[in-house]
Amino acid sequence: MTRLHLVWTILCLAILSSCAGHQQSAIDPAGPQSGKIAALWWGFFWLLAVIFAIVMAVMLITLMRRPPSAIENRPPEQAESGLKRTVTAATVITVLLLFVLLIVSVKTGKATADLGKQSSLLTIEVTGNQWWWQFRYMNSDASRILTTANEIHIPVGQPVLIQGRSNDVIHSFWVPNLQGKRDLIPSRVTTEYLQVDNPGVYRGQCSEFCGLQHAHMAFYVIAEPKDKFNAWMQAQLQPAPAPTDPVLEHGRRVFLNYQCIYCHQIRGTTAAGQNGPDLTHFASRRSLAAGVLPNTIGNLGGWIVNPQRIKPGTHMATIAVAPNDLQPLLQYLESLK
Amino acid sequence: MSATPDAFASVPSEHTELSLLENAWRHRPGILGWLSVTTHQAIGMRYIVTAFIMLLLGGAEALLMRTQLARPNNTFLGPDRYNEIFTTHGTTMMFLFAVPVMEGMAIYLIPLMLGTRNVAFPRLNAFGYWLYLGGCLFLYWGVFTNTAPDVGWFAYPPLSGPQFTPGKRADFWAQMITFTEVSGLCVAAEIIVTIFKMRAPRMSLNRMPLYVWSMLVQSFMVIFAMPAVVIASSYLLSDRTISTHFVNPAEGGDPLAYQHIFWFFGHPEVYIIFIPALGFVSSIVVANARRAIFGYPAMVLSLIANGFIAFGLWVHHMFATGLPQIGEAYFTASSMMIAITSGIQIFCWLATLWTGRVRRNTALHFAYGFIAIFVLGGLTGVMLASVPLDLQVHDTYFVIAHFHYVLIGGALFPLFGAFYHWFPKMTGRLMSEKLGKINFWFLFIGFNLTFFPMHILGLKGMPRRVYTYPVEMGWGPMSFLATVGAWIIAIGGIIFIVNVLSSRRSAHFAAANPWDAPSLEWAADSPPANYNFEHLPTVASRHPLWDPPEERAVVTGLRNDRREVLVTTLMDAEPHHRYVLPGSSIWPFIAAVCVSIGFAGSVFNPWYVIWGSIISGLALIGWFWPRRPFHMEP
Amino acid sequence: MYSRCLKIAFLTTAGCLLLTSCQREQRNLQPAPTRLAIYGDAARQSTLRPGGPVGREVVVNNPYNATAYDISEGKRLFDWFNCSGCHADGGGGIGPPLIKDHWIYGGEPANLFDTIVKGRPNGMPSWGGRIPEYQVWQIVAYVRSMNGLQPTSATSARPDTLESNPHNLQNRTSGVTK
Amino acid sequence: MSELKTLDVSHLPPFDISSQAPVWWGQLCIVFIEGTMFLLLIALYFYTRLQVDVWPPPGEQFPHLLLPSLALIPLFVSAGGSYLASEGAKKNNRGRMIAGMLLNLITGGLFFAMQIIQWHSLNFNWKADINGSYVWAFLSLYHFDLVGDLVFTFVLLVAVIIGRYGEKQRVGIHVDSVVWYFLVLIWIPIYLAIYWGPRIMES
Repeated sequence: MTRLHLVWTILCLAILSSCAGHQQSAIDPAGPQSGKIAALWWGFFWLLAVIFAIVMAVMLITLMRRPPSAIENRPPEQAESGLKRTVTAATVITVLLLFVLLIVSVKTGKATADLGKQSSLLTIEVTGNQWWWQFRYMNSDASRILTTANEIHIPVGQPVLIQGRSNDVIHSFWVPNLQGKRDLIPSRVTTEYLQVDNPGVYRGQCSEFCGLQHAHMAFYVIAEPKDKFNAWMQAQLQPAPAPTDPVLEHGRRVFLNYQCIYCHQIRGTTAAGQNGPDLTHFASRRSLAAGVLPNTIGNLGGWIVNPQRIKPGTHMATIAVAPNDLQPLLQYLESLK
Repeated sequence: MSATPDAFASVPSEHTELSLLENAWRHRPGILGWLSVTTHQAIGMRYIVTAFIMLLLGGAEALLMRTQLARPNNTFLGPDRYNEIFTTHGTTMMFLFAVPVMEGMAIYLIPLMLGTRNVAFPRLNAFGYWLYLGGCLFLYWGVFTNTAPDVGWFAYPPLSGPQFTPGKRADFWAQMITFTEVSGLCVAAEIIVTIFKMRAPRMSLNRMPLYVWSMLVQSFMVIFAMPAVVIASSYLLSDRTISTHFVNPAEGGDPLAYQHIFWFFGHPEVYIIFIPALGFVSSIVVANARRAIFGYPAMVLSLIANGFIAFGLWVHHMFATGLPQIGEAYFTASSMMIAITSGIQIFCWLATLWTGRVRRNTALHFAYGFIAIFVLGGLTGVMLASVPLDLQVHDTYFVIAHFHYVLIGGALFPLFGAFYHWFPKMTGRLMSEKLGKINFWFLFIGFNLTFFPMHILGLKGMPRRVYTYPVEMGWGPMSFLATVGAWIIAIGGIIFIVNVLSSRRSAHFAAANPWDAPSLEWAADSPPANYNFEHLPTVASRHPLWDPPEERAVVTGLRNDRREVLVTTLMDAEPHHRYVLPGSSIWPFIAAVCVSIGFAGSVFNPWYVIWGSIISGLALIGWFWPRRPFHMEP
Repeated sequence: MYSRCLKIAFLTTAGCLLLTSCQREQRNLQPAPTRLAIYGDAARQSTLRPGGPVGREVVVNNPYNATAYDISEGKRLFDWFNCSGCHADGGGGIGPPLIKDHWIYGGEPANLFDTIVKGRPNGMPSWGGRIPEYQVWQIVAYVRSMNGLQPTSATSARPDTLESNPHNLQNRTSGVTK
Repeated sequence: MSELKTLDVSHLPPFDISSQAPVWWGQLCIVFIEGTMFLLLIALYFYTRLQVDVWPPPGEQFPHLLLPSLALIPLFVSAGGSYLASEGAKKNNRGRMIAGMLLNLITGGLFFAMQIIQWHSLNFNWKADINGSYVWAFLSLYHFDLVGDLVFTFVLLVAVIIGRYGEKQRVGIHVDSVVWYFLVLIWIPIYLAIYWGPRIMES
């Protein structure tokens, strides 16, 4: 048996070392909450690893040792008393350890759950749809409410309140590097606090099975300093400018004539569809189709012509765009910075 | 292995007594006879074989999933097919393999271990099996007609509701549960009554083998947990067929109500699968350490405590739904508490092995494999009990690794150990130890290669139930490693089948008690006759076959011309009265067919509930209708 | 002999069970792009017409007939394109009710296709060129399912939305009033 | 072969009509199963009730009280009938068995008839909303059990009347009273939940 455990430990170390990638990893925290949880994880891990090692050692010894004498089927009682003491001691230690783990876990839970009761909290309403994310930056002044999709910017170092809703089935909002997950359930609002300390780009993914394209329902959280965030917010609040270039003008007319207007909205044009993502500042987003493809003109073309090949089952319609209309449309969409 | 003198050699009596007994317990010939069998060995074997076929189907689905996930952006399976396969994999393994195989083993072993000749209600036993078979056929009829469920094995609404799952897919899932839970309740009821009322004389409660205790606790859990899934699957079925609003968020229904009622059943369900495995390990350890179990009262109390606590921790499946913190803290505590009862059992087994003369046969290898894997699974379970950690790893591959460690490690390894331990009793032939050890190592290494990397995949943020994943996430290498491991497990499974098939016909015959084990089933011959014991044994201690021969007594005076067993009192098993069991009967099969027609039809047309209950009522009347001779002479 | 014919009987029943529901659960995720075809004067009220006798009436069936996935897609599109704005959930409001026996412009799939694509007087807009053809067929399949003209095993029992008008006959298949 | 000690049981009776009979314990298991299901359903009914602020949802009045309350009387009398039949079965007194079962059937049937009439007074069906779904779930599940048990008693009554009965049937009659007592007792919490629940919650 010892050969096995040698192999096994080498295997573990090899695998553990390979989790250096920081993409979407729960043990690579970038905020106070995920930091506390990661600390709790390593605490649990090492304590329980020690217990595991002890139990395995005892098990191996029971395998290796030669029984001293041919003990009768029913050993005399007093030989048992030594064992009785060790087993009761082991049980008591288990109970104490579990109690310690319980206290530590509940304390961490309280610390990570409610970050702060400031009044002027940045609130983002997350609405899960079947296979994309709608984000709305809430604001007391209705004209400053920003609706965007599949990507949010957050000021560094400031707590953010996430209000979770869903338009259809149960999804789950989860950015492993920042905080634990919170389900989005139709007919109720779930809340969660989020705070980021190190600026950067963090990927999140839906983690409650929500149908055909549950695998392709990702989003990005971009943490940046306060001033860059405010600049981004101002830019996002502006409607799309009327294009001057004739090709872009042609693209804009194509967008308004085809079926796009039934689902998508571009502020500054007459398109005001609510079923699909808001495309006013589409080109400013890093990804396309909820984190599936990088946002390049080639990917956008492939996505518009045949979305079912990229996300089979998606609710994006398959529209036969005439060849001479396609390029201007792509140019126009990529101009919506 | 010195064969002890045959403990219960037949009391010298004329040849006619034995032939009378064999005649009374003989199965009827032909197809009709095969359908009307009511002896517990035959029905137990049918459960085990059918459940094993379901294991192979579930395993095949697992291989398909692993092949699709072997590398990023794979196109081996589309999303629709993948969702169907992962749901059918989960549903088959949980409802059609795990619970039925544990019940099948119990139906086979409990009467033997209690020193009686059949379960308390033989015809109900047959009815339970036919309904279970109906459930398997019903689900796989759906799978092969593109109507396999595709909403996950716990089918959360509103995704599984009428609006977001078109067609009859979720209905097939919900109705299959109706089949298996009714069959599960039948078996649980008869196991409880058999253990309470039909034990060998003087086998008081503190002399019962630990496997019998584990089946008693499991059966009570089935009695109290299965009604919860009756409600959950009926919620879904009535919402999808007669448009009630149980889980319709718009009309006051609540998806969380479904989650609460499902997991109130869901967590006891996984303990229903796991507790019989504790009984298997206890039997294997006692037989192969050749000494009494250490701390028998502690083991029994921890089994019972395990049964109670299992009903108090279901909300740890729902920590991410934003429940109030106080509730979550309570459920963290109760989820951690259950680690204590499992811990005590592990310590007691280790203490038994520490002081025993350990015989390292394949069954004990699986017991060691169980301890190694289950302890790791239990420790990751303690991690999942803590709310902040669970919020990070819930519904990720970390959870998949955890529950495979506690289900494959906790239930499948002891089950394989039990096969190797009781195969000689069931077939009269010993399995090859060499092939057995190869089989163990393939399963052990394949298992760890498959599921240990999943802990790391989970921590690296890979969610559950994704049919593919992007290249840049870095999940490719470990997913491929898991796929390689999965194929190694498959090879291990094939080796097991080869071992079984080659041993059934081998000349390597087994004595009545090849492992010199203490419990009563080793007093019957291998394989046992339909009536198990020619004279029912009595018990003088917790280890009847280890008692000196002069202390053993047998029961005489039962009539041999009809199927008679002894009913004993509950606490001290003093003989109370004789109980005449029904013989072979075709009516359980007819009743099961009528009930199946009612269940299957009600998925397509709600009126089948009425017609189904009418024909089932008629079949039951036919079953209970009094037949000659009415009066039983003493 | 007896067991052999039992096996044959079992196999035939299993075979036909297999075939019945294969088609109903088909999920066609790769629809053909737009190909707008107009189905003649499907809405003609009588056979009187100028010129000679008319050619054979074009009989077209809906490619998405009786497939559960496409009926549920039709339901989603019925809400997304705001058909419910005028027709409510089938009970009618500004527009005529869609759950009825007598259709003003015919209840056959071709008629409904024409109604949607060409539009009708008194306010029914023409969606031709606006909605791809496969989505029009899905809406046609859903509208017919409201009237029980599709197999019940392919239609959903109820939507997850509030029954807007408690006394309307939302869906003929489950259509008992509130 | 040493002479094995023997324990002779030939003097024991081949049957027993009491709570020691295995079938009696089987009925107890049915009682636990059904009891758990109904109590869980009641718990869910109040869980849903507390989530919603207006109960019952608008457009539905409270179920009437008179008829269901009156129906309780025949239900309790039927329990007496079941007791009579089970005692008769114990003492093999055919007359008392028939009388008990007849009383049970008649009063049980009367209760069921009054309940059916009361169903029409509900102005909502199971499709209306969450309240309708729950009330009809309680009513249909409970009455399905009730009718099932009445049919079982009716078959036993016919068997006893035409004389085709023996010890097994007498055990059947005796243990059936366990399930009937349970059905009578479980109706009380269901009755309170459906008929009185909305009124108490309202005030």
